[in-house]
Amino acid sequence: MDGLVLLYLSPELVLIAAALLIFGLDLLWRGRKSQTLGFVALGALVVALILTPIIALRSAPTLPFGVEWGNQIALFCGACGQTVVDISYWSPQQIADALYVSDNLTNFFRLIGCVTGIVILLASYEYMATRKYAGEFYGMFLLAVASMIMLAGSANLLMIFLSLEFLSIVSYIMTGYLRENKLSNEAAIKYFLFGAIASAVMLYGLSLFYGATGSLNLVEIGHVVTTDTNYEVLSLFALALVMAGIGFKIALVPFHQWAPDAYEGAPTPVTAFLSVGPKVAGFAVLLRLTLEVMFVYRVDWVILYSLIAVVTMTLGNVIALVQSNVKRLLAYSSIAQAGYMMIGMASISGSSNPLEGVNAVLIYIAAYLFTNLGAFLVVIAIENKTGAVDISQYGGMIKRAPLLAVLMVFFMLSLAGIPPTAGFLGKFFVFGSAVNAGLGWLAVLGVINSLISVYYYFRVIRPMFFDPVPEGAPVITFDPWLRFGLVVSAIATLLIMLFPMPLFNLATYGAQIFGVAVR
Amino acid sequence: MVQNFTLLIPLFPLLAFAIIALLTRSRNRLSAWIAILGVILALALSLGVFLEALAEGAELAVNPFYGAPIVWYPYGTATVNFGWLVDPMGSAMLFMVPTVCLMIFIYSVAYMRHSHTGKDGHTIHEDDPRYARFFALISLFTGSMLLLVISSNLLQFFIAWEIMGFCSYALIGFWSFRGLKEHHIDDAQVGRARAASIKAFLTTRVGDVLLMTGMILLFITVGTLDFTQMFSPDGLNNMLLGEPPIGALQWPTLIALLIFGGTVAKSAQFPLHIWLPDAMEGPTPVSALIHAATMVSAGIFLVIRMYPLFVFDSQTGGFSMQTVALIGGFTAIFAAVLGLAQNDIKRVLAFSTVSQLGYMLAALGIGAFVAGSFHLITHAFFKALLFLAAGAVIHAVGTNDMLKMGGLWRKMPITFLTFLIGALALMGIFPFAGFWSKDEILLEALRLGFFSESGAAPLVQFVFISLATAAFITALYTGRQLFLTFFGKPRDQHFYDHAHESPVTIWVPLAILALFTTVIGFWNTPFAPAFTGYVGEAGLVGLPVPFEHHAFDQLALISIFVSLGIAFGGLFVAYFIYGFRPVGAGQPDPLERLGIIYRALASKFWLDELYGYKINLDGTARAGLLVRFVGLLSRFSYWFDRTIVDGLVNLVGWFGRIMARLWGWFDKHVIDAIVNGSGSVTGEIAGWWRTMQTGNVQNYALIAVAGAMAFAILFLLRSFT
Amino acid sequence: MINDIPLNYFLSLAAALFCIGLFGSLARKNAIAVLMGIELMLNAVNINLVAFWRYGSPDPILNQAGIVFALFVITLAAAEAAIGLALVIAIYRSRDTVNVEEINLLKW
Amino acid sequence: MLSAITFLPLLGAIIILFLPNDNAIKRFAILWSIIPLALATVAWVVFPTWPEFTMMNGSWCSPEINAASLEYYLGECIPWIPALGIQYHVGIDGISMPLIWLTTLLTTLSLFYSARNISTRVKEFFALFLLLETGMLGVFVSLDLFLFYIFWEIGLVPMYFLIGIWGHEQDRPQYAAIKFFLYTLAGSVFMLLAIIALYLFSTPNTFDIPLLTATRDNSVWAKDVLISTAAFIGFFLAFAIKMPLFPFHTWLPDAHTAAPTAGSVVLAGILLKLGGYGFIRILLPMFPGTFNSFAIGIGALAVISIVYGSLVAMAQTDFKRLVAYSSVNHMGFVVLGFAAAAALTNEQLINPELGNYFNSGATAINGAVLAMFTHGVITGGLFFLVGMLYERTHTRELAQFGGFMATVPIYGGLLLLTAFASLGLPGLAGFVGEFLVLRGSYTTLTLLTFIAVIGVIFTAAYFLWRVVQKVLLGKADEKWVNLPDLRGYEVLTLVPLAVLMIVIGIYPNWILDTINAATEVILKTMASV
Repeated sequence: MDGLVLLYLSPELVLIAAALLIFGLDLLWRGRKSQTLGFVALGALVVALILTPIIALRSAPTLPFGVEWGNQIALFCGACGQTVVDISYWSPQQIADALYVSDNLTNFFRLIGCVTGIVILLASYEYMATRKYAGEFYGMFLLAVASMIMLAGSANLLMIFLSLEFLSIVSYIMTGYLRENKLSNEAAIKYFLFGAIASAVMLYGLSLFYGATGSLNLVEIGHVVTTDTNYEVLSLFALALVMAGIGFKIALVPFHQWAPDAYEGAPTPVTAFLSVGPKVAGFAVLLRLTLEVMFVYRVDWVILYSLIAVVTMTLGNVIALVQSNVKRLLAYSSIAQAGYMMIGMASISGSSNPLEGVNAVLIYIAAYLFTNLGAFLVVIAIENKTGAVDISQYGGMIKRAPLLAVLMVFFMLSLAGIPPTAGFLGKFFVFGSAVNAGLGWLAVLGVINSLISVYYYFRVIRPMFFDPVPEGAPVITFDPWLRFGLVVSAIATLLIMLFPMPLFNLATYGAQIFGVAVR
Repeated sequence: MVQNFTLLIPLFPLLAFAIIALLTRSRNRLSAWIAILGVILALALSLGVFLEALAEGAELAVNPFYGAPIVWYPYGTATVNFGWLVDPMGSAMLFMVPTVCLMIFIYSVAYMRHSHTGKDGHTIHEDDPRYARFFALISLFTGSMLLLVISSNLLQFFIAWEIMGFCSYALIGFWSFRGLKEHHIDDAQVGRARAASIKAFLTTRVGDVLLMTGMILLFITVGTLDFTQMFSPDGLNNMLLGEPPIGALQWPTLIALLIFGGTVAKSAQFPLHIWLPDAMEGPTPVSALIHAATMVSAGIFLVIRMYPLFVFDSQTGGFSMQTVALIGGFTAIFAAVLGLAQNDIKRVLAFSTVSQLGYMLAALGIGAFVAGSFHLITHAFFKALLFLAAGAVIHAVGTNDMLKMGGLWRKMPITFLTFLIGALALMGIFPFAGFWSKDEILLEALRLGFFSESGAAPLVQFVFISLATAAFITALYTGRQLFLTFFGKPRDQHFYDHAHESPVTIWVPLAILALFTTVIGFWNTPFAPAFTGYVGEAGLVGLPVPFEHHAFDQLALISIFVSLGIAFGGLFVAYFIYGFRPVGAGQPDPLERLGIIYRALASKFWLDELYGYKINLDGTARAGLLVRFVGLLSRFSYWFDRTIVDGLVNLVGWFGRIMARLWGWFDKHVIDAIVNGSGSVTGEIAGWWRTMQTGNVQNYALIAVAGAMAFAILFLLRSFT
Repeated sequence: MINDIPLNYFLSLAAALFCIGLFGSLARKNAIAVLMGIELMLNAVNINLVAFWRYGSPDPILNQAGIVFALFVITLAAAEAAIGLALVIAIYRSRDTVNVEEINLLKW
Repeated sequence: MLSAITFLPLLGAIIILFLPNDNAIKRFAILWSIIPLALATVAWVVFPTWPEFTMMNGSWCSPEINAASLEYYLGECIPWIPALGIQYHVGIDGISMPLIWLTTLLTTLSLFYSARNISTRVKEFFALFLLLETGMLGVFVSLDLFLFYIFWEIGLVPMYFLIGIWGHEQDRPQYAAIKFFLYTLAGSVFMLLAIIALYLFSTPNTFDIPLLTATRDNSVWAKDVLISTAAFIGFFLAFAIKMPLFPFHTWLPDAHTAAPTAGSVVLAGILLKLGGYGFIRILLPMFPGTFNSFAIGIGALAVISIVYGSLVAMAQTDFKRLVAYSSVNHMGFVVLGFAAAAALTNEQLINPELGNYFNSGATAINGAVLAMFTHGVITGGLFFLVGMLYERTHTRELAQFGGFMATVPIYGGLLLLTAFASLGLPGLAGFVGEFLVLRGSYTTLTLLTFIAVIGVIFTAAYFLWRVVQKVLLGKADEKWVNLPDLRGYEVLTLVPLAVLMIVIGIYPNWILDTINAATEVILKTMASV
């Protein structure tokens, strides 16, 4: 084993190690000083965040940050094949049975994961301060972030399955974190049952894939299906089953139904994580699968993706119209958002440069991340003080907490895709790539959907500004960490719009790893 | 030299308007004097220009005072310029307009003071509460009339024209609103004034729109609106270049008719004459100024200005001049007949105005340019005189109704005398102004219609007959007016007692106007046609052909006697009906014996009920059929907007919610059915999952698995095909 | 001996097992039974993987991916069962039921 | 300069957030809003010397863009998202200049008026208003479609809140606000798609308006009928809704009626103009061919707007609603003017023999742009007047009023002036634009213009019948016996508008001169060689 492996895996390793440390310390301190453990978790995330660019730079030390990140592969787990080779994905014939890669795409998702983790952690301090087992929560949370990153870096069916299960199991636990809360329990068990069935179905698909191609490595499978048409039927069948597992993570229709229930029942910081983490990681896997394995079947999956995109965004938006619980509303909203991302996925196919679609999806993911987290942070801040999660309880928020109200408007605008917000930029890229790919109709449906969505996003805003302050409603205060998180999300949401070049470059580098194999 | 300052003429009254409106509106007397000063300055400058023009003589017609220095707007690579243009007829107008205006201004100073009986029985004299406002508006009016007269550009002309329309609106509606403390007007009057003002504006607006259309088409076909350029040799010929717009109708005809549409409305010609009688709701000086002397004659002036176009049209075979003659001739007799049955002293004059304007148009239409123009000038003087005298009577008596007057000559001899002069002029009796001008017109009609070298023209014959008949009726109703008002016994003692001679500021203008009425006719007698030489000798701008003029001959002599005979005949009939046996108090008008004809006349042939709206004495108004139709259309449009257009939008707006419900329904019925169906297939009993949305996680999972299977099948189908 | 049994037999067995498991997990009311159904599905996958490894791999000794995968699946099934049971206990404590149909506070 | 004008209000809005009390906020907002007004005035005054400011020397954009935007003045250009060829590119010409000036003027007046009338949630109101100003100004200055779109949308949100929060309770302000928002957004999202399509199918790929116009005849998007038609429709929908053109107008009465006075003023005065500005800045120069083929249809919609708008206005009993519908009527003329210019064929544009057509097109565009400007002035004034009346009487039912000419003469005089300006009395501002549009459109859309002229009569009818007669004339009612006349600040608010109405009506050259310079350029770019 090469020593470099440790470096290439360092963000994940740091997170996992910190999680273990937290578990240990929590045991030692018997549940006290949970705040300190929270800071440990924060520290770990920050370290991981700092390590990511170092890894990227390590691969191309002569070039400054963000220009050319090189393409490094780290092979891991000797039992499954050869030891580490430093090799580019661009020469498929040399591929070994790689399990895990640390390439630009992984790095992109490392950044995404760490930022998600940090923001949610900032928001959960106050939430967790009054609740039991906070220490464990922080540990679990770090594991969730780590698993999310690992899912993004998996280059092997086995690794995909393992990371996915890792992420799932941690998510189940976090969802059911409020042990005495009926809703939390119910959410967790529903999430679990649904997830278990979905992953079993997916696993069946994976086994068929293995049977068809004799390999677990994505690139190798891609190589096989590209060169050999015999496996087309089996591969496509397997693919459909695999979609169930990934769709479950992303909450695509028709695999979405767990999401509203789980979002509503879970502790709100966890909901925030669920709405971003698994979804984002799911897209990472989907990207790898789409581009490396089944690009040759693009005629098929473009139909499928378009269909899913339309149904997902329409259903999410339409059902969100009648929701009154903010968390549930945001759940449906995030389903719809996944639908927009699927437009980007679908448009990977047709254009002369499929990487534009990848770009669009990655940018959308980043935009969505900050926006959605920001919205959830507002919900958390309000829930912390008042326990209110219903739209009708948000009356007069502009008086009670002007910052929250104003930022909520901003985040809602971003979710609806109205400039000058990151959400607009994301939609701009996604629709642009769709038009470019000759899927203009999809873009038209997308904008119609974003119109519908404005209605319910503004339903959240309306009582905040137009309704009077309810009798005896307290002024809402929140701790500086949460405020910091909010401000960070808001500024990021704004800056992504105003200065999109860094993000655009990041996404481009992330997309560069794919060499498209055409039959 | 003075000609270079022509553009300043309208400026003085406009300045007066601005000063009164902005600064001195609370100082009645001061405002009045500022207004009068404005007119005097304008008059002085106008007279300067007039005299300079006279010095130029007939040559002025082809080489007028002209300058267009003001760039009003640019369009593309060209510009539209404003400036001044004074030709002989314009200079005559410059003499007539400010003179008449000045008289009316002076008259108004006293007229706008009202007397009423206070609570303690004393007679109280006080200024009208809107005294300053009145002077501001008539200043604005005078200014725009002068601007119109000197306009070098049709667009400029049109702007002035429309501002006058606004003044007319505002002055007809002068008493259309009433504050809580204003007691000199009653509610009925308010209602009448309100309806009349709107009626006037909208009716003339119809004509304005036609005029504007014509103007724009002219602009497009000729390429300019500047009179001198338009009537330059190339200008009008440009019109023939384009494709004829509608069938056989050629451009010049269409444009001339559209422009004439403006005249029809402004000069109250049939069928758009309906507004003028109701316009008498304004104060009497306004009636004199706007609805008799000047503004309505602006319509005639428009035809005079555009005369080259009309001539050009008839030269190229169009029928616009015939139309002008036809409408003028018909209106002359039509309005005269209506004037017979009016009891309101001002309305009689209003109809006579309409009739006289018809005279002018008929003259212009048959090609008697000079005669028509001259009648325009003389008519302004004697009609202003008549109105002002009638106003003095109304002011003194306190009513408009002639049936309540009678025998007033004893009480107000000066007024009577001046009115008599005006009435004789109107009837066309020697030697007053109307005689000369009217005689000229009849002579021309006679000559062109019956003794023309190019054969008889039926239209001109019709015009002659109609005008001659109208002259007869004019004498008849004017005589009726004279006898009812000033002779016989007082029919209402209360009003009679109230009557008194007018104050000096009222009768002096009357006297001056009477003087003009007496002498102005000698400007153009058949023996010494100075006016004809000045205006007609050199033709017009762009029409440098002298208007045909005959020396005094036998026909002219015959014509003099014929017209005198007609006038005296009418007067005699009037005397026979009204003077010989005066109408007593409470007696009906002898004409009422005509029955249905009288009623038709009194209600103006029910035209108001057809396409205008009828204003009742009590201040209510009844919309005519056309107006009602528009109202209905409007309400229908609004209903359409609310229910259909907005309804569709709301449908889209609710689309989301409807969709949401649909999804719910879909879930409940369709998916449930599918689920149940699949349940029975697997041999299990239905009812495990009531609906997808009950929160049952197995339900969710089933959907998910079914979805995955559906995808798989989709793929498989794809692969097998 | 085992070579005499065609691959299809294994695959059919796995498919049948998978369907039974799927049916169980979708149809049973008791949460524990649902868990068992899921275990069945995972085991079906294991059969698949091992069979494919045995029949499909060019060199089963060198390339052990399938069998390793199966090992991981077994481990994971255990973890999943643990977490599932824990959740079932939790829900039983708070709601006194493990009937999946009755766990429906969260809906619409 | 342009950036300063555009972003100063935003800076002001941010500063307002930190100001302590209401009075300070009001005073600051008014004074601050004068700065852009002053800058805009300076920009206009130096108009004759503009060519010297064609493009700032420090332009960092590509030479093609610099070459394409020679006709735009006070330009600033900085690469923004180079990967997509998006520039921060601003610049103005004679068409945007008056509109910018009007925006700053109306904002200042609105703020000035609102300072006395808004007493609740002062901070939010003034901050939102300044934010709105930035959005509106941004649309007028931006020369990059991406930038254009962003500013276009920025204006929506403040307006939404202005209507929703400070709207009149009985008018369902929240419904009106969301209707306004959704409606406008519905149009603009399609514009977004059109913008994307233009970018993708242009060579070089760019969002730059001048560059797109310059390379139009060589680009795929213009050659391909399908793309250009689809993109045209996308843009057209956005602009038509904003204008608003029949049948997309129904958001307007609700929004106008519900909005607070200052909101209505800006809504009618500026926001509607954004649509018209889009026509002239994007549709005409970039899609002359497509527009040409749609010209008759769009002209027909415009004429329907004119006639139908006036008819519907006639049926109103609510003063403010009436004024709102009058906007539909008047904006119809604007669209008619643009449609008439678009109806010119390529030959008519380039053939010097047919110079008359060129000038007619110029007249139509000049008229339409001037009509936008004057409509802003006049309708702004009308909404102020309605608001002032409402402040006093707390009703807008026309049937309740009467005789105000006698009881409140100053108000009466100003209302009379504004109403007559609005119905197009020559000598006042409204006439000039209307006349020029009709003059221009008779050349190409003769029959439609004939019908439009009927609308002129109806316009006069409803203003006289409904506004002047019901409000000013008639007998004063006892219940308004203590109605106070306009106070000093109210008169001060209206005087600039009244002066503009008269000055433009009497002597429009000063503004048309500016507009005409730009119009010629646009007509020339419309012609493809």
